[in-house]
Amino acid sequence: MPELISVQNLQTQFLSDGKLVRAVDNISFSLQEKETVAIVGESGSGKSVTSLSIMRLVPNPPGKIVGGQVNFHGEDLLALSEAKMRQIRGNKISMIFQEPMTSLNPVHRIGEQIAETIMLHQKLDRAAAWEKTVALLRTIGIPSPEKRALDYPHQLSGGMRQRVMIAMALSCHPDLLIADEPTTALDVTIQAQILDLMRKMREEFGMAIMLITHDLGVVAEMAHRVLVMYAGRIVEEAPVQEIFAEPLHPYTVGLLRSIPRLSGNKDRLYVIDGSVPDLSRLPSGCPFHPRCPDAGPRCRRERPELLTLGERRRAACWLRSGEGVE
Amino acid sequence: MLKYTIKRLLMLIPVLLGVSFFVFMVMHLFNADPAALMLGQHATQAQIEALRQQLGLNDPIFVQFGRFLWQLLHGDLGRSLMTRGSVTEELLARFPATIELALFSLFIATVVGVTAGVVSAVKRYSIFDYVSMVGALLGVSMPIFWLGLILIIVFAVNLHWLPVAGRIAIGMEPTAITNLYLLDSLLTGNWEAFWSALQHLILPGIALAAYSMAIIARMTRSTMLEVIKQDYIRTARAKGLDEKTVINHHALKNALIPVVTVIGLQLGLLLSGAVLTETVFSWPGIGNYTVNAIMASDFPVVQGSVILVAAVFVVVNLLVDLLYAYIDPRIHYQ
Amino acid sequence: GLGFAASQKILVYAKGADPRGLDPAYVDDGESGKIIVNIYDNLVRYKPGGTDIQPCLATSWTQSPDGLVWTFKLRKGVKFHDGTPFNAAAVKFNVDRQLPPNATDDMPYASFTFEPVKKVDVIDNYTVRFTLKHPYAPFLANLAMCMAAPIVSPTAVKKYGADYNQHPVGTGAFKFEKWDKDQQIVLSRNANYWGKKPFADKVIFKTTKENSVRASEMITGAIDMMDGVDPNDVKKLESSGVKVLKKPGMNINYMGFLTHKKPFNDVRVRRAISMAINRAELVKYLYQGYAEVANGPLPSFIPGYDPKLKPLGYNPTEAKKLLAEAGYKDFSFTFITYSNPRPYNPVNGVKLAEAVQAELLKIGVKTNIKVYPWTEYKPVLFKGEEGDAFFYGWIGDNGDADNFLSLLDSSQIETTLNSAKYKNPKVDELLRKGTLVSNEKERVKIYQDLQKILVEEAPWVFISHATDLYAYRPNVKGFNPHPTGVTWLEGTTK
Amino acid sequence: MSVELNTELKTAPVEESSPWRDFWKRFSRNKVAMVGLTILVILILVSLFGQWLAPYDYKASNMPESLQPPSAAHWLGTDELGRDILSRIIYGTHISLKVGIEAVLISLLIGIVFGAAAGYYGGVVDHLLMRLMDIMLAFPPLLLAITFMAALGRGLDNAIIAIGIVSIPEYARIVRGSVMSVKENDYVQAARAIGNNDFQVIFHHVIPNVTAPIIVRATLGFSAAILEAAMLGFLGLGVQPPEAEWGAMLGSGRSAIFSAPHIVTFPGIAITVTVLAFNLLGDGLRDALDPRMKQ
Amino acid sequence: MGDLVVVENLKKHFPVNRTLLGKVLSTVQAVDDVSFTIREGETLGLVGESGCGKTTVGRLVLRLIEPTSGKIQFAGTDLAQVPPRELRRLRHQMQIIFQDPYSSLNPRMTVGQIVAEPLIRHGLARGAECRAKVADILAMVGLDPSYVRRYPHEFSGGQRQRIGIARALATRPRLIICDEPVSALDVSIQSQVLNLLKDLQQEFGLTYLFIAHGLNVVKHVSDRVGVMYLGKMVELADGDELYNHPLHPYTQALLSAIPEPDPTAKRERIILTGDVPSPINPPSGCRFHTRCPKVMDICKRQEPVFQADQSNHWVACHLIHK
Ligand SMILES: Nc1ncnc2c1ncn2[C@@H]1O[C@H](COP(=O)(O)OP(=O)(O)OP(=O)(O)O)[C@@H](O)[C@H]1O
Ligand SMILES: Nc1ncnc2c1ncn2[C@@H]1O[C@H](COP(=O)(O)OP(=O)(O)OP(=O)(O)O)[C@@H](O)[C@H]1O
Ligand SMILES: [Mg+2]
Ligand SMILES: [Mg+2]
Ligand code: NI
Repeated sequence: MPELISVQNLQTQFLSDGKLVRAVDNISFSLQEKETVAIVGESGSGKSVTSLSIMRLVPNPPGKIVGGQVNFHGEDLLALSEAKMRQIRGNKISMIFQEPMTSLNPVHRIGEQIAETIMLHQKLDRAAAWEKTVALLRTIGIPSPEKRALDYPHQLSGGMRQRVMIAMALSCHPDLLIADEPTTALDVTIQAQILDLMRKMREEFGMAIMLITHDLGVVAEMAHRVLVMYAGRIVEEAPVQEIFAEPLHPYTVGLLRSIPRLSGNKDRLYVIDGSVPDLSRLPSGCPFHPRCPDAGPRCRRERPELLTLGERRRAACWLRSGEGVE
Repeated sequence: MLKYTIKRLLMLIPVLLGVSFFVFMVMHLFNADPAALMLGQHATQAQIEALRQQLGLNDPIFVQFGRFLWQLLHGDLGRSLMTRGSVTEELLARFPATIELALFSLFIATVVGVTAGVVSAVKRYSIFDYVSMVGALLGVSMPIFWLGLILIIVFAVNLHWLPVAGRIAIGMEPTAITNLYLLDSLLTGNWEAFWSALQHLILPGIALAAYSMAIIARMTRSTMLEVIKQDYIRTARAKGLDEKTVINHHALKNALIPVVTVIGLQLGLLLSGAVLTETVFSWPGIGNYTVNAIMASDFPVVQGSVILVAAVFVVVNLLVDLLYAYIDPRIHYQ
Repeated sequence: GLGFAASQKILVYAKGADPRGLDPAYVDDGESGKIIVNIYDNLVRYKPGGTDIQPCLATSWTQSPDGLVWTFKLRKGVKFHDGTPFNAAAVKFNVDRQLPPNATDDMPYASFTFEPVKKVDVIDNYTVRFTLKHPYAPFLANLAMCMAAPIVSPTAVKKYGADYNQHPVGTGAFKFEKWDKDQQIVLSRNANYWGKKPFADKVIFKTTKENSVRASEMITGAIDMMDGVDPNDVKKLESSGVKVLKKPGMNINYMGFLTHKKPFNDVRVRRAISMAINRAELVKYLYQGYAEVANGPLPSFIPGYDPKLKPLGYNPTEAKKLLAEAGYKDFSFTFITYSNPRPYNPVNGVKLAEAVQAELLKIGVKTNIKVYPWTEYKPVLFKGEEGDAFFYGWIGDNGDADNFLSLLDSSQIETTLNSAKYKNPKVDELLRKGTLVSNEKERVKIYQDLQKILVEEAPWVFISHATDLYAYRPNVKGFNPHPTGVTWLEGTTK
Repeated sequence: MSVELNTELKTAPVEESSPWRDFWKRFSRNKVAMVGLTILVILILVSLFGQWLAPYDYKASNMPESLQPPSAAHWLGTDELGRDILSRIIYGTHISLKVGIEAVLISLLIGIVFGAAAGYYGGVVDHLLMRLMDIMLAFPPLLLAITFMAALGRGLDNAIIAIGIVSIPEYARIVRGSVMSVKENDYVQAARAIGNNDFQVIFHHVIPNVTAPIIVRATLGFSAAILEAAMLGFLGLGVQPPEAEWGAMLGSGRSAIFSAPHIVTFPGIAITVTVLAFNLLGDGLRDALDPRMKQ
Repeated sequence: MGDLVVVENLKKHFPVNRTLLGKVLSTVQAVDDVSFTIREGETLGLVGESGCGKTTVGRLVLRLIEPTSGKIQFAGTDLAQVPPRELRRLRHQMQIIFQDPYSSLNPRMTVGQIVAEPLIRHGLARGAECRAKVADILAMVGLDPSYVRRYPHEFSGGQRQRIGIARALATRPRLIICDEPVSALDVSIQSQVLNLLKDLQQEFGLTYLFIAHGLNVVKHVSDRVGVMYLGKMVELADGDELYNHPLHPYTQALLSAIPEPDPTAKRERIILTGDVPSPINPPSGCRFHTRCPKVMDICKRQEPVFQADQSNHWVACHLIHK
């Protein structure tokens, strides 16, 4: 499958409270057309900032993209003019956010908010855009969409709002959909509805999805490939089956073992000691070393690169480098 | 919405009743004897006592309050001790001047305040931001009356750009319809009067607006900054909308919701600030009138004007709440 | 109206406050008087610049030898502004409504002006007869006052009832047109005026409260003339090409002693304090020269004034000696004063008190100041319990010496007028004589004697007579304010 | 015991700190607020040591020297009675700060009690108290203060009481709102769960957590009170002469605005600077106390 | 072991809409007729979707809020009846740990003060003894005792949750209500806290009411699990029994909706349609009937009874109790 987007050496920093935070620290990855890639990692590991950097929506100040390239259809998005970039946003690449409660503008009708995007990118007049909006709402399973289009966000439930967000994101048939924790705020049964809808839409529209989450269950269910982030970096990358079967990075290993499973026994859970490090005060060497059970002197000294291991796998760990940790 | 409106209107009754009671009681703590005031310097004690009896000042206080309420219900606020005129009429004669000044100031304060606030927020940390926020700080720090005097000296006396005082040039009064000169002159197409009225409004308008303008600018700036951080603004940007649409269409309306409340409250402040502005600029409104009445211990007038202003304030805030409900669809009134 | 035509001749007179009303029976303030004199005529009128009497609506009058019956011949063919004729019945109506039983309590000047009147009779259409209860010398002067005495249209009074105060109808040179509250009162020319036809088509009395703001309007040319010029603004006005008129005012600015109680029941103490105050300096600095040092209660132009009267001069040493004599060492007392400016004291009562306080400190007398707003001040004074001395003043009503001097009549202790609670049978006697005697020379003599006693007895410290300050544009001619504080504007041109 | 200590112990920050120290750190970074604070400290010093600082007696009049423009002898000139304006302004500092502090204290104390009661108990208590506050809020503050003054009589103390009473509703509302939101915090539930009674909950757990908005409102309240006192002074309702209050100086000096503009200029500047300082401080406090500024 | 907590027909209705005169127009039926028991030393898990009343149940059990009706027996005492003073004395036997580690600690108090407060309130220790006890407790939850002078905001979420646990443990309670104690924590921290809770239970024989919406977490810690829907308990059984043989259609849907972190697992998913209805006007009959894939006529009319079978598997469904 041809490559749709490729991120190279992306670096995004924040200046927060006088301290420099390397929220995204030199990461590279790519997505194929129609492929779903999940990005997992703990809170604050840089997942959202990565996606915002691709959209060039990093709030500035305090944030700034300081390096790298994002190649999309042969163009570097980071080098485009703001006007050109606007033509891509919401059109070729769209985005859904975590909080369906706050991501819709409370003072505009949901129909207007969807139609706005359509009018903007497809140059349709109001009536036509409205018609399309209603059709879209119907596709995502909103009952009596003609009436619902006139509702304000607060009149909808969380699940419905997230559907509206999806409809909005899909309204221009994007090539890439970035979903930043699209179900975290929802109840389990509603989450199942939304994931189901996303799968259907993926089939219908055939776009690539960059799915950000920290729920490994969602990953297992949705993704083709997985990127694991830790402290602003990608520490592991693998096809979904393989990562669950045989994680390479000790962080991934710990993560997988520390979640209680329905099918699991009731023994003590595996524990990754310590907590996520403060990005403005990263430990030397491998940022994971203070929590890593296998860390050696080298881990404390040197930062491991993301190494390609096997056909479709990468990991950043001295243990896997063949060089050892001593 | 209609039901809510009616409910709110009904809620006005106890508040207004409370307001009247409050003012009435406060006024009765007055040191001065209204009868003695009415009679002037040649009066004897017997005459004063006779008048007290006649005015019902020797009745129990609740009887007096009942009588006062009864008259109030008929729109009668009693008679001025100084002029013997009906307080209702005297107040109504001056009310348009005050309203015109307050509305004009509110207009300046809102337009300038909101614009400055929005631009400051959007261009945060720019020169404009600093200048307007320093201006805003000065605005809330300067005493109105001092600002008024300085404006007169600079713009009227020294530069001769604007008239010193009064509502309109002598003899230019437009045909009375609403007694708001700006409006009346517009309605009658009397441009000369319009221009004159406008010129007369500028200095007192600015002096009065300074404080509110500053508050509104700061409020707008901070809510705007808050709104800009919201997720839905990020959503709007993610749709590919240009910055102007994002600000004007998506941010502004949300930012204005709290600002509207502040603007409503400002009208109250403007009405009370008018007391001093009117004094300084000899503006023939109720503020000036009230101050004179206070100096003269003309308590029916003080009582009447305080009740009038409070009533206006309460009603304006009701309107603001309704407007609030109108622009913010989240407020869902059954 | 759609503004005034450009060809119209308009005079704009700015003053500090709206009148209380325009019915002469119901007002007692100077602001009302200024407008009233231009709308109404009285039976008699003051001559320009003084308090001599000249005919007005009455063309002539006679007085019975016992001084009890006054007969006035009225001017013929005069009409009120509402078209009704002026005649004897109108005069009778005017007086009757201010006599018992018609008079109401809130007619402030009714009893003062018409107290001696027993009845009024219409002799014929143009002859009217007043019968007095006792002879009363100032009677004629009172009829020229701008309070109570101006003749109103009976028809209009009946028509408007309580609202007549806002709808005045007289026979004067100007007709009332409209009153925009606290803004302006517009009068227009009475084309049928019986006297000299007025020059201006309109006269506008504009209300501008703040002295300095009013002066600013004068400077910018927004108004033609103004009163109540603040001494501070005189230089600025003059340097801006505005003419400033300085007229001796018909007033007295004084500090009174509460003579009915210690320490000021002792004349020595009163004299000592009087001598400790350098009044010349007060006039020079506090009033910036816009006042005259008073030698007694009367302003110089009032008949009865004694140019030879010697006041108690500034003499701190003598003052100290007197105090020691009276046994007041480490003396301290309390002043009460008012918080606002008054016509006789254009700075305010507080500043005057503070200045006097500083003066007294020089002879080692410590004082406290208690301040009251004007309206609360009078009742406090009346009670006579607060403080030991007080600041006060008087604005003459009718230009008669009695109007000033009766403030020390012991019979006026009952009213608020004799606030010093001064009681001296000799003074009372002379005052009574003064009102009964109608011979001018004799009266003057009585009053001069009286003033000598007052200076010696020092119930008051006679501080100053404030100069009335007016300003007008240089193109205004014939602006001639009267000592009583009013200005007839029919002769004023521009 | 079988629970192992975690390595996080070792990575956690070690330096001792407290909310106040943090607050001071944030606050002291804010230069503008520091300017405000510095001015205030100076003003407080002036008000405490004014007697020794003032070159002249603030009430000693010297008629022949009246209305002099600023000069070497009188840096800010003299007023109509020849009193030194600088000395009067210095003396007035004391009064203005007194007005600010006392008025704020009055409204603060009553406002906190009302607000805490209404917010914590809700229901009828809330309803009654807040309707009373609504009624007071219906009056524009200055007008209400003037009305009180008309009734209470003039004078500084009455002015302070009037100004204090007038802003009670605002404090009550702020406290009520904060109490209602703090009340929702789990730690308040926790406090009850461990056996605190209402009084202990309110005073140990609720009130200490609503101080931030109260402090901010209080600093702004100082400035509002000073301005209101100045307005009352201007109208002649404030202090009794010969006391020197800035608003009253402005009010009585305005007649000399042409001949001696300095006698209104300087008190005006004094008011503006003081109010400005409080506002700067209030803004700084608001930023420094804003929980969102914490990490 | 006996029952430490017995809850019978517990109801809590919050008034939400009043007229001007204070008459209640509508209520949220947050908890409606719920009965269950918690045995001494066991963990009872409580699951259900947002707003179904879990927290309310937890607070009712501690009587932090007043029940509308029903009985709450704690160690033989009916908590719904005891006077406030006595209730406060009972409180050291029952504690609560909250979901949000940020809002559950008073930001103005140091860790030491927070942990010491319950000891002092109940007169269990003072002075040096108290300080020593606090240090002990902190050590017990894995915090360095030198932290006593620090303020909550200086700690990470996981550490703060431990402080909350320490506070709950201070009086050595018998019962701890855990209201979603790990929902706000990162995955890797979650396991630390879960293990800690487990260890403490073993060591002190604690009884937990463990509230959560993550079904896998609940399963992991609980002996028995109750499922709530819209203010009602719909199913209650032994953990394994419930997860292996869910009887109620809602439980079935809920379990199937959990994304299992295993890409190879293939399960039949039951996707419910629609949203959870409002508890202000809950549906008639069985509250789940609006979304139930197996809805029958009777479900709309008649409320199913909450009943147990032989193996103590409680369920409220017309499908089961014909
Ligand atoms: N606006 C901002 N200002 C300052 N720092 C920021 C900002 N946005 C993000 N960061 C920092 O960047 C880092 C990465 O944040 P990011 O939002 O990408 O994390 P995440 O992986 O999406 O976490 P979560 O799962 O909580 O959403 C964090 O340490 C955060 O503190
Ligand atoms: N004080 C209250 N006043 C009114 N309604 C309330 C109150 N507390 C809770 N409710 C309502 O009661 C219902 C149950 O709330 P509860 O907090 O017990 O749910 P929950 O199951 O804990 O939800 P979550 O998973 O979101 O924490 C909800 O609809 C809630 O809105
Ligand atoms: Mg994120
Ligand atoms: Mg809950
Ligand atoms: Ni152990």
